[in-house]
Amino acid sequence: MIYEIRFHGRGGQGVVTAATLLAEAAVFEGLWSQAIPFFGAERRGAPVVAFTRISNKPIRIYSQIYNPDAIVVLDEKLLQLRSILQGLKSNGIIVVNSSEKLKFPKIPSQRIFTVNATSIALKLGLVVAGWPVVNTAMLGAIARVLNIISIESIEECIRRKWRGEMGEKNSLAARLAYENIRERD
Amino acid sequence: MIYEIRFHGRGGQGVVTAATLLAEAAVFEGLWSQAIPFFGAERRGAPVVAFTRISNKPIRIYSQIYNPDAIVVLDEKLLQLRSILQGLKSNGIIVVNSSEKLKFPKIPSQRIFTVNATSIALKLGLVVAGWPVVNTAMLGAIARVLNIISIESIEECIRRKWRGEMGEKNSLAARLAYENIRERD
Amino acid sequence: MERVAVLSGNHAVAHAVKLCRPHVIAAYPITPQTQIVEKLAEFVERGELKAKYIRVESEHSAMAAIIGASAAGARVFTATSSQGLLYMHEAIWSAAGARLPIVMAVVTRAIFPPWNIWTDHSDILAQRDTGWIIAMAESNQEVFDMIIQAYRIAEDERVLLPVMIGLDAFSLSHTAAPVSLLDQDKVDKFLPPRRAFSFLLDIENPITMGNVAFPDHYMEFRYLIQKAMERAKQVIREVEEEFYEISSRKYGGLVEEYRCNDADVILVLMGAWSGDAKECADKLREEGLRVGVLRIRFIRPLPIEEIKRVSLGRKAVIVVDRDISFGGTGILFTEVSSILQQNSVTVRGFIAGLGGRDVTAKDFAQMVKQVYTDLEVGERRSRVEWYGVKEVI
Amino acid sequence: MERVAVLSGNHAVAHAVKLCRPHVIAAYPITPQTQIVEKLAEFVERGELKAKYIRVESEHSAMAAIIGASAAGARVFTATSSQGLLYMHEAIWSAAGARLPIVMAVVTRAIFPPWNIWTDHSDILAQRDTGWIIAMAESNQEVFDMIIQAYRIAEDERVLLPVMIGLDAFSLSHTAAPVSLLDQDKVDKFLPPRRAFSFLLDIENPITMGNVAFPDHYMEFRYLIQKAMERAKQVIREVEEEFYEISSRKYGGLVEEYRCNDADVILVLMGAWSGDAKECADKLREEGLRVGVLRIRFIRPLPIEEIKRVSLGRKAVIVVDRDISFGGTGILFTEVSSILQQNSVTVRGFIAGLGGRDVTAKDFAQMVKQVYTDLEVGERRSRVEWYGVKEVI
Amino acid sequence: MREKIVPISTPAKGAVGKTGFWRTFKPIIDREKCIKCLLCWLYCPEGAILRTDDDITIDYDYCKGCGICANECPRKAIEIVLER
Amino acid sequence: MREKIVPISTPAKGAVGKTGFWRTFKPIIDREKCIKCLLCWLYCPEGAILRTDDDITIDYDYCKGCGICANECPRKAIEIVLER
Amino acid sequence: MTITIKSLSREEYLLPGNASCPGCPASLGLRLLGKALGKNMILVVPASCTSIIQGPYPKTSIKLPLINVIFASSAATASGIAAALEILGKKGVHVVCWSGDGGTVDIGLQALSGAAERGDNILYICYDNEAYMNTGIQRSGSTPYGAWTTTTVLGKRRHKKNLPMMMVVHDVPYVATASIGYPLDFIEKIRKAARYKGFKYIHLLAPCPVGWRFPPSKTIEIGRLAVLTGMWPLYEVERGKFRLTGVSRSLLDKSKRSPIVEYIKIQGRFSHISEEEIRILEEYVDKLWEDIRKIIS
Amino acid sequence: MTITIKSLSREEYLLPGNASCPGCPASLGLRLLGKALGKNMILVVPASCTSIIQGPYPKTSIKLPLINVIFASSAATASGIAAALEILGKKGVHVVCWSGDGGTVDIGLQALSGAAERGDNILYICYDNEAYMNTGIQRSGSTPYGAWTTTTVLGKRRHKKNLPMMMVVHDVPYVATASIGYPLDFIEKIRKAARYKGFKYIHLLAPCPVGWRFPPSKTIEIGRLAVLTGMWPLYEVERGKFRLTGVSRSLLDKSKRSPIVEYIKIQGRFSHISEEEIRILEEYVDKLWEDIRKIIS
Ligand SMILES: Cc1ncc(C[n+]2csc(CCOP(=O)(O)OP(=O)(O)O)c2C)c(N)n1
Ligand SMILES: Cc1ncc(C[n+]2csc(CCOP(=O)(O)OP(=O)(O)O)c2C)c(N)n1
Ligand code: SF4
Ligand code: SF4
Ligand code: SF4
Ligand code: SF4
Ligand code: SF4
Ligand code: SF4
Ligand SMILES: [Mg+2]
Ligand SMILES: [Mg+2]
Repeated sequence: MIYEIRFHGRGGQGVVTAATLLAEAAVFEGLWSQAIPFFGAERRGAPVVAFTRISNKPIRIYSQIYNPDAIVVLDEKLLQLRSILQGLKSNGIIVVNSSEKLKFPKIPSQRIFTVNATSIALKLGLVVAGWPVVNTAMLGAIARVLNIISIESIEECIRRKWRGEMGEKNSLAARLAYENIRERD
Repeated sequence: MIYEIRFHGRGGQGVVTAATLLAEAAVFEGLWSQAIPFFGAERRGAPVVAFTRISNKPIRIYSQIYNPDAIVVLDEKLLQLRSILQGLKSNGIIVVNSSEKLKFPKIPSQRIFTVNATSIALKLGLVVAGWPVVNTAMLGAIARVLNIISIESIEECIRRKWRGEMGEKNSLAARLAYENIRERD
Repeated sequence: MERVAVLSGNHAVAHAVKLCRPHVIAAYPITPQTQIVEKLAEFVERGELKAKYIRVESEHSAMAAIIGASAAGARVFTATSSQGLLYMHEAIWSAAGARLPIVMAVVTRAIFPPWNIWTDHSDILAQRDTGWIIAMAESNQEVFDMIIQAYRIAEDERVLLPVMIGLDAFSLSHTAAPVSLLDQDKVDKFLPPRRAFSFLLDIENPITMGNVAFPDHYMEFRYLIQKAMERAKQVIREVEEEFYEISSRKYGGLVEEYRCNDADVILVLMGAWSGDAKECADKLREEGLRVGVLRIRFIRPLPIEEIKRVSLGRKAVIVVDRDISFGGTGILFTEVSSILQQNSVTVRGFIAGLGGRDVTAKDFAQMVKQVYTDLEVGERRSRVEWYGVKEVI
Repeated sequence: MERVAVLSGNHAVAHAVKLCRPHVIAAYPITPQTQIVEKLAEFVERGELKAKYIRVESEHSAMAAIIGASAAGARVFTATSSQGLLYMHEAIWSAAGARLPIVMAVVTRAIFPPWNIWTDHSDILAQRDTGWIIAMAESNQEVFDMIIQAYRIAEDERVLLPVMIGLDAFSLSHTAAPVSLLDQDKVDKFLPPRRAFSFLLDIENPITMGNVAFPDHYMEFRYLIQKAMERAKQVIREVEEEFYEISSRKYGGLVEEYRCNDADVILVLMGAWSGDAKECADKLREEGLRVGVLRIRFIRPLPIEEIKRVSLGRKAVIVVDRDISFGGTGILFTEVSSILQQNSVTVRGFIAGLGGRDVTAKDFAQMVKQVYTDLEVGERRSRVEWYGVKEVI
Repeated sequence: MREKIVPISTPAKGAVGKTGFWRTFKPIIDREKCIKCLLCWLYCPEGAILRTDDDITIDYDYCKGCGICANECPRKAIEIVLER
Repeated sequence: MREKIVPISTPAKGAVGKTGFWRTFKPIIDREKCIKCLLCWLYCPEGAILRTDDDITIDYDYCKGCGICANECPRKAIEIVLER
Repeated sequence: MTITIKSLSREEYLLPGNASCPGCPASLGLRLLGKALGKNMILVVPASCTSIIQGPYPKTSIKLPLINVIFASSAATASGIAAALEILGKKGVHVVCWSGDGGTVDIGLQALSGAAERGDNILYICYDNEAYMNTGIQRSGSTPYGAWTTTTVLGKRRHKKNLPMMMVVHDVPYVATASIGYPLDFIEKIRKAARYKGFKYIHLLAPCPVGWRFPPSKTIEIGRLAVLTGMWPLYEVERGKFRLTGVSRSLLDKSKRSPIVEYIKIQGRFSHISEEEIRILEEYVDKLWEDIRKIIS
Repeated sequence: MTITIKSLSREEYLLPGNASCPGCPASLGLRLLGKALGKNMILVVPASCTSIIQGPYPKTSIKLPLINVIFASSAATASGIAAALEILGKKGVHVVCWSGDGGTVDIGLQALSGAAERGDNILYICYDNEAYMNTGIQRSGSTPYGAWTTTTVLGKRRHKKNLPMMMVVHDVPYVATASIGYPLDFIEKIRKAARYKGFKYIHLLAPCPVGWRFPPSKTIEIGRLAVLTGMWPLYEVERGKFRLTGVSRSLLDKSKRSPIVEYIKIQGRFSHISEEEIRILEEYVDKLWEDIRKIIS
C-alpha cells in the first residue's frame, strides 16, 4: 500500500507543516511516511505545493510524486490554476477549503470534498498576521477521507508540535474539520 | 654532446644570472641550452646553486643535474662546504674565484682553475651594495676552460643584458677573467 | 527501543551531530544546508549542546576555524553545499593534509551558473582527490547513522582523516522521514571522547605544523595519507559492526549490495535515488529481468575489491552518474570502469538527474531495458550516454 | 626566421600572452608563477602592452575579475598555481559554466600542508571536472605555442570554453631554455580580435546571465558544455594545423606519440618529465626494449580515441602519475585504465615525483624494466604502485 | 542557437507569472481623495502603479497587495480590502 | 611513529644550519667602549647576541652580519669588518 | 538640486511580475536604481534575494545587462567589467554592484575592499536587510545587536559592522548611507556617486518584512523610523568631506531623535528584547552620533 | 609601567639559525613577541616570509606551538583554536596570528574582519613590510604610494590601505600601531592587548631591507624614521579611546615631524620618485594627522 497526497496552498499558509504533520501522524499509526516540500520561490501569497507519501512498508523511493491519490487545496482561489488537478489518479480525491458548492471540472470517478477551514480557523481565533491558519483544519479533513490515519493521531501530533493553547486550538480545528467535511456532487 | 655546469655562490651574487647568461651564450653559438635555478631560501649571503646544461642537440630532459662536468665557485669561502664537489665527474673541472693557490681535496683526474674575479670587479668598480659583482667575470673564466663557447659570445650576451656602461664593464670583466685564469697544480 | 522521529535529512544530521558532542562547530549558511546549521545553533544557544558555535563569515573560514579547533584537540563539525564546498576547496585539502579528524555534512547540490539549488553529485565528487573519506547516504536514517560512525572512523588512529557525508539536496535534506534516534549513553559508549595526540597544538609540547617540506620529504606525507585511506576500508567495516551492536542497523560497509547475488545486470550508483533503483530492480525482476543494485556508500576510499567482485561475470554493469566530469565522463563511470580494466564485462554509463532533474524507478527501468536490448543484438561495447536531455532548449 | 630567446617557462608565457593582445589581465602572485605576472605588469606599465592590469587582492577575485571582463567582451588572462588555483576553485567552475573563453596559465605545484613549492600535477588535475580545457606543456617552447593556440581554441564558436595551460613548477617555470618567438603580425593573423557574441554584457541588448534554472532547464546547459568539449577535440587539431603554418611547429594534437608505432610498452604521462621519458625510451631501445611514449597534451577533453588506439595490442601501458587522488589512485591511471576497460592490456601505474621529487630517465627505465620482468614471469595484472618512496621518514 | 548555449535570460514582464494572483489584500484608490502626489507610485516595490500623464492606476495583474501604497498615501486615498 | 604521520617539526637551533656562514660582514664588540646598555641584544633579529648576566657576546655561529647592532649601538662600540 | 517625483522617468527597469516578496525593499531599491541611472548601466549581482527576484530562466525581470556572480565576487567581477569597458572604449556605462549585506560585509568584503583600494571605477550599492534573507534569515555581520535570526535565536550578541565608515577609511571619492524610507535621497546619492570616476559606495538600509517580521505595508515606514530614531544616520562623504543629509541633519541633537523603541517595537525580530538590551542599543546609537560629531567638528 | 630592556627574559622563542634574511624585521618582531608573552601562546602563521623563516621540516626555529595555515585563513583558524581552548577549559593561553600585510589587508582581510566582528578571543598582529615579500616583492594593499615593487615598476599609484583605522571602526577592545624601530613600545602594546578578552589588533611596521632596498643594518633606523617623519603614527585605541604613544605624542604639531624625504631617500624602492609624488605623499601624511587631530579633539 502506498498513498500519495499533494497539498496546494500559498506561501505563508503552512503547507509544508501540513505535509509533515500528516507524515508524523502516519508514523504515529505505525505506518511509514515521507513529507516532501517542493522548493521554489516560496513568497508570501505565491502558490506552493508539498507532498506526503504514506505506506505500510518502509519507503525507499525519493523521486517526486506525479500521480497523487489525493489533492488538498488550502485556498479555494488556487482552483483557478490550470495545474491544480494535474496527475491526480482517476479515482483520486480532492479536498478543498471552501464554503461553497464547487463547480469544478474533474473526472467523474474522482471525488471532491469541501470543508470550511477558514471559518473554523476564524471561529477559533487562529489568525496569524491577518491570515486565518487553515492547515491544521485541513489535516482533520484529509484524515477523514483518507481513512488510514485516525483523527486522534492527527490531534496528538498537532499537540506535540505546539504545546499549550496553540496545540489545543489547532487540534480542535482538525477535529472540527474532520466532523464537518462534506462531499460534493 | 651534453655539458653540465654547476654554479655555487651566495644569495645576492647573481648566480642564476650567470647560469642564464651562459645558456644564452650557448644559444648565440648555435647550441642548445638550459639554465636551471635551484630554489631554496635564497637569502642574502646564504649558499646558492644554479645549473647550466649545454648540448649540440635540442635538450628535452628537465631532471636535475647530478654529475656536472664543471663546477664554478663564485666565493672561495664556499669551498668549506662539504657538498661543494659532490657529483663532479671524475674528469671534471673546477673554477674558483680566488686570489690564492688552493689546497683542496679533489680527485687527481679533475682539474682546478682559479681567477681573481673579486679583484677584477673591484678594479672595474663593479660593486653593488658593498659587494663586488663577480658573476660576469666568472663567465669569462668558464668560457676559457669549457672551450665550447667563445668569449665573444659571452661578451655579446652580457652587453645585450645590460645596455651602456654597465654592459661594457661587465663584458670587460669577463674578458679579463678569460685572460687571467690559471690552472693550479 | 529508541524514539522514532520524523525528521528532514538536515535535522537528522543535526541530531546525530548533537549526540556526538562536538566541541566546536563553525558553519556558514547555504541552501539547502541551512536547516543543519540553524538547528545546531539553536541547540547551542538553548544550552542543549555544550559547544562553541562560530558564525563564520564564509565557508573558507568555516573550514579554517574547525581546522584550528581540531588541531587544538577539539571534536568539530561543519556542513555546507555546492558553492560553499567549492569556496572552501583550498581549506578542504588543508584539513586532510594536516590529518585532522574533521566531520562535515555536504548537501549535494548543482553548481552555478546558472543558479540551481537541487541535487547533483558534481560538487562532492569534485572533492574526491583531496584526501577526505567521502560517503553518500541513501536515506535520512542512514545520514543519521553515518554521521555518528564518521567520527569513529575519522578519529581512529589507523585513519586520522577527515570525513565528508553527502546527502542529496531536497530529496534527503528537506524530505522528512522517520528516523530511529539513539540514546545519548549508547552513543557515548560507541564514541568516546577524542584522544589527544602528540601532534596537537599544546604549549607544553611546542611543535610546528605544516612548515616547508623539501622534495626529499614531501612525498612520504602524501604516501601516508594513501596508506591511511587503505586502512580506512577495514576501519569502516569494523565501525559499522560496532554500530550495529547499538543500533541493530547496518548497510554493508563501503558498498551496499541489493539483490546482486544472482543478477545479470547490476546498477551502480550512490545517494538517495538508489532507493528508486532498488524499486526498479524489484519491478524488473517481476518481469523476469535479474537486476541488482550496487550502491556505493563510500567513494573514498574507493571500494575497488567490492566493485570488482560484484561485477564479475555479469552481463552488464550500468553506472548511473548524477555528475559529469566535463570533457571526461561520469565520475563513477570512470572509477568503475577503471577498476574493471582487463575485464570484458559491458559497462554502460548514464548521466542523469543533473540539477535535480527527477529520476524515477521507471527511468532506471528504461536504462536497464535499453542495455538488455543492446545485449540481445550483440552490442556489448562499454559506453556512456546522457539520459533524459531535451534536444532543444 | 623569428628570434630565439632564452626564456624561463614563465617568461615564455608572458611573451606569448603579450602577442595575443589581451585587454584585461588580473592576477595574484604565487611562487612559482610570479615571474609571469611581474613580466606582464611590466609590459603594461611600460606601455608595451595596451591592457588593463588589475592587481587583485586574491585569486578568487582574479578569476572573478576576468570573468567580468570576458563577459563584457574583453580578451583576458590570468595565471596561478597550487593554493591559488584551489582558492579560485569556485570561480573556475563559474567561468566554464558561463562559457567564457578565458585563458589561464597554471604552474603546477604541490599542495599544502606541508608547504612545498615544487612541481606536482595534483593541483591542475583536481580541476578536471570543472568544464575547462586542460593542457600540459613539455617545454618552454610548447608553453609559448600553447598559450597562443589556447585563445583560438577558447574563442572558437564551436567551443567557447576556458582553457588552462599547465607548466611544471621550476622544471619549466624557472628553467630558461631557447624559445622561438613569433612576430606580432603573424600572431595577429592567426588570432584575430575576439568576436562579440549576443550573450555579452551590453547596454543595447540587456540580458541576464546566470539566473536560476529550474530542474527542467539546468541539465541541458551541462550537456552543452560536454558537447562543446567533444567538438573541442577537432578544433584543437585544426588550430594546431593552422599554427603550424605560421610557426612550422606541431606536436600531435591532443597527444604526442613518440616512437609508439612499433612499441611493446608505452609510457603514458604528461608535462616536463615527458622529455626524460623519451630519453629513457631511446636508451632502452638501444638495449633492445621497444618502448614508446604517449604524452598527454590535453587531459580535457580526454583523448579517448588516441589512448585507445595507441594502447591497442601492446604488452603493457605504463602510466606515470605525478599526482594522486587519495583513496583512489593516480588520476591519469584512472582515466587511462577506464578508457581501456574491456581491454586485456596490462596497465601498470606508478605514482612518482610528488612535491618535486626528481625523476630521471633512469627512474623511468627502472619502472619499465620492472614491468618487463613481471611480464616475463607471466604477471600481467594491472596495478598501481608508488615509486621512490622512502620507507621511514 | 548561439544565444542559447549559455544560461542567459531575456527581460519579460511577469517572469514568474501574473503575481497579482499572490494577493490576499487589494488596494483600491479613492479618486475623490487622491491628489496625484505620486508618492504611491514612487513607493510601490512592484512598479504596479501605473502613471499615465498625471493620473495613476493600479495594475492588478501584478500588484502583490503589500499595502505600502495605502500605508504611505498622505491622503489615505487608498483602501485595503480582502482579495476575493 | 604516530608523531610522524603528520608534517610536524620540532624546535631546534640551526634549523637551516649555522647561519653564521652567510656572513659577509662581521660585527666586533669593542669592550672598552661598551656600556652594556643591551640595545644591541634587543635589536638583533637573530638573537645572536648572548646576554650573560650583564655582559654580552656575539654568537658567531649564527650572527648573519646584518650590522644592525653596530648601526644602533649608542657608543659605536661595535665595528663591522669584512668577513674572512 | 533636489529631485522631484515628477521628474522621474516612467521607464521601469525592474519589471513587474518578478519574484520578490510583497513589500520587498530590495525590489523597490532596484526600481529606484533604474530611475536614478536609466539604461546606461551594467548590474553585477551576487547570490542574494536579488538572484531570486529576477525570476528563473529563460525570463528575467531586469531590463538591464546583468550578470549573476558567485557570492564572494561581486566587486571583483565589477572591476573586471569596468576595466573591459575602459579598454574597449565603451564610455558612459556605469558598472553597479547590487549586493546584499551578507555579500558585502561578510563574504564579499575582501573583494570590495580590494576594489576600493585599487580605485576601480564602479558603484557598489549594498542593500542591507541585516541578515542572510535568501537562505532564510541567518545573522550576518550587519545584523544589529539584539535581533533574532535563525542562527541567533536568543538575539545577536554583537553590534552591526559599520561598513560605510570602513569604506570612508578607504578614502574613496564617494560614500553615502541611504534608507529605502527616503527614495529621493537615495536617487540623488546614486546620481551624485555616478558623477565620480573611481570607487563609489552607497549603503542602503532595506527593512525586510519577512526577515524583520513586520507587515509588508510597513517597509517604508520602518525605513523612515530607522533614520528618525538615529539608528541609521543618513550622510555622505564626498572626497573625504562628511555631511549629514536629509532629516539626519538635525539629529546630532539627541533630543530631536525619536526613541529607538519606536523602531524596535514594530519588528518581530526584536520581540523578545530586554530592557537591558535596549539600553545597549541606545548606547550604541549614542556612540554612533558621538563619532559623527567628532568627524564633523 | 614602561618596560626596561633588563626586565626582558633571556629565553628565545625564535631560535637562531633560522632562514630569515640578514636584518629581517619579521624575525626581530617574532623574537620580541616571545619576549612579550613567553611560552603561553599558540601561533597561527599564514603563507608569508614567516613560513620560510621557520626553516624546513623536520626542524623548526620556533619554540612555540605553531600552525602554518593557508594564506586567507589565519584569523579564522585562530578563532577555531580560541574556541577549542575555551571549551576544553585550557586557560591562559594566548592565540596569536602572526601575519604579513598581504595576509592581512588583502587576502586575509575577510577572515580578520569576521573574527573582529564576532569578538573572538585572539590577538592579531600584522607585521607590515608593505609588499608580498615571500613571493619576491609584489605590491600589496599596504604598499605606500610611489613605492617600486615588481608589479608597480613605475611606483604604486594608490595609497596604503589604513588597516588599523579600519579595525578601530570594528570597535574591538584594543587596536594599536607599532614600529620595529621601537621594540619596547611594541612589547608593551602586546602585553596590554593580551590583557583584554576579545579581539585585539596590532599593526607593526616592519621595514624590510630586501623589499625596500636598503642595507640590512638600517632596519631599526628606518623603522624609527617612519615614525619621526609622521609617515607611521604610533597610537593605541583602548575600548574606543584613542591615544598617541611614544614619540608620536608630540607629532601632531607638523613642525615637529622630520621631513618625509629623510625616510624616503634611503630606500631604493623610492629611488625614482618625483617631486610631485613626494608632495602627494606629504599631503597623505598631513591628512593622516588631520584625521588623528579630529579623533583626539
Ligand atoms: C559561497 C557561497 N556560500 C553561501 C551561499 C548561499 N547564499 C546564497 S544567498 C545567501 C544570503 C545572502 O545574504 P545577503 O547578501 O544579505 O543578501 P539577501 O539574501 O539578504 O538579499 C547565502 C548565504 C552561496 N551562494 N555561496
Ligand atoms: C591562496 C594563495 N595565494 C598566493 C599564495 C602565495 N604567497 C605566499 S606568501 C605570499 C606573500 C605574503 O605577503 P605578506 O602577507 O605581505 O607576507 P610577507 O611575505 O611580506 O612576509 C604570497 C603571495 C599563497 N600561498 N596562497
Ligand atoms: S499617494 Fe495617495 S494621494 Fe498620492 S497619488 Fe497615491 S493615492 Fe493619490
Ligand atoms: S499594494 Fe503594494 S504592490 Fe500593490 S500597488 Fe500598492 S504598493 Fe504596489
Ligand atoms: S649597544 Fe653598544 S653599548 Fe650597548 S650593549 Fe651593545 S655594544 Fe654595548
Ligand atoms: S650583525 Fe646582525 S645578526 Fe650579527 S649580532 Fe649584529 S645584529 Fe645580530
Ligand atoms: S526576504 Fe526580504 S529582501 Fe528578500 S525578497 Fe523577501 S522581502 Fe525582499
Ligand atoms: S624579505 Fe624582508 S621580511 Fe622577508 S625574510 Fe627577508 S628581510 Fe625578512
Ligand atoms: Mg541580507
Ligand atoms: Mg608583506
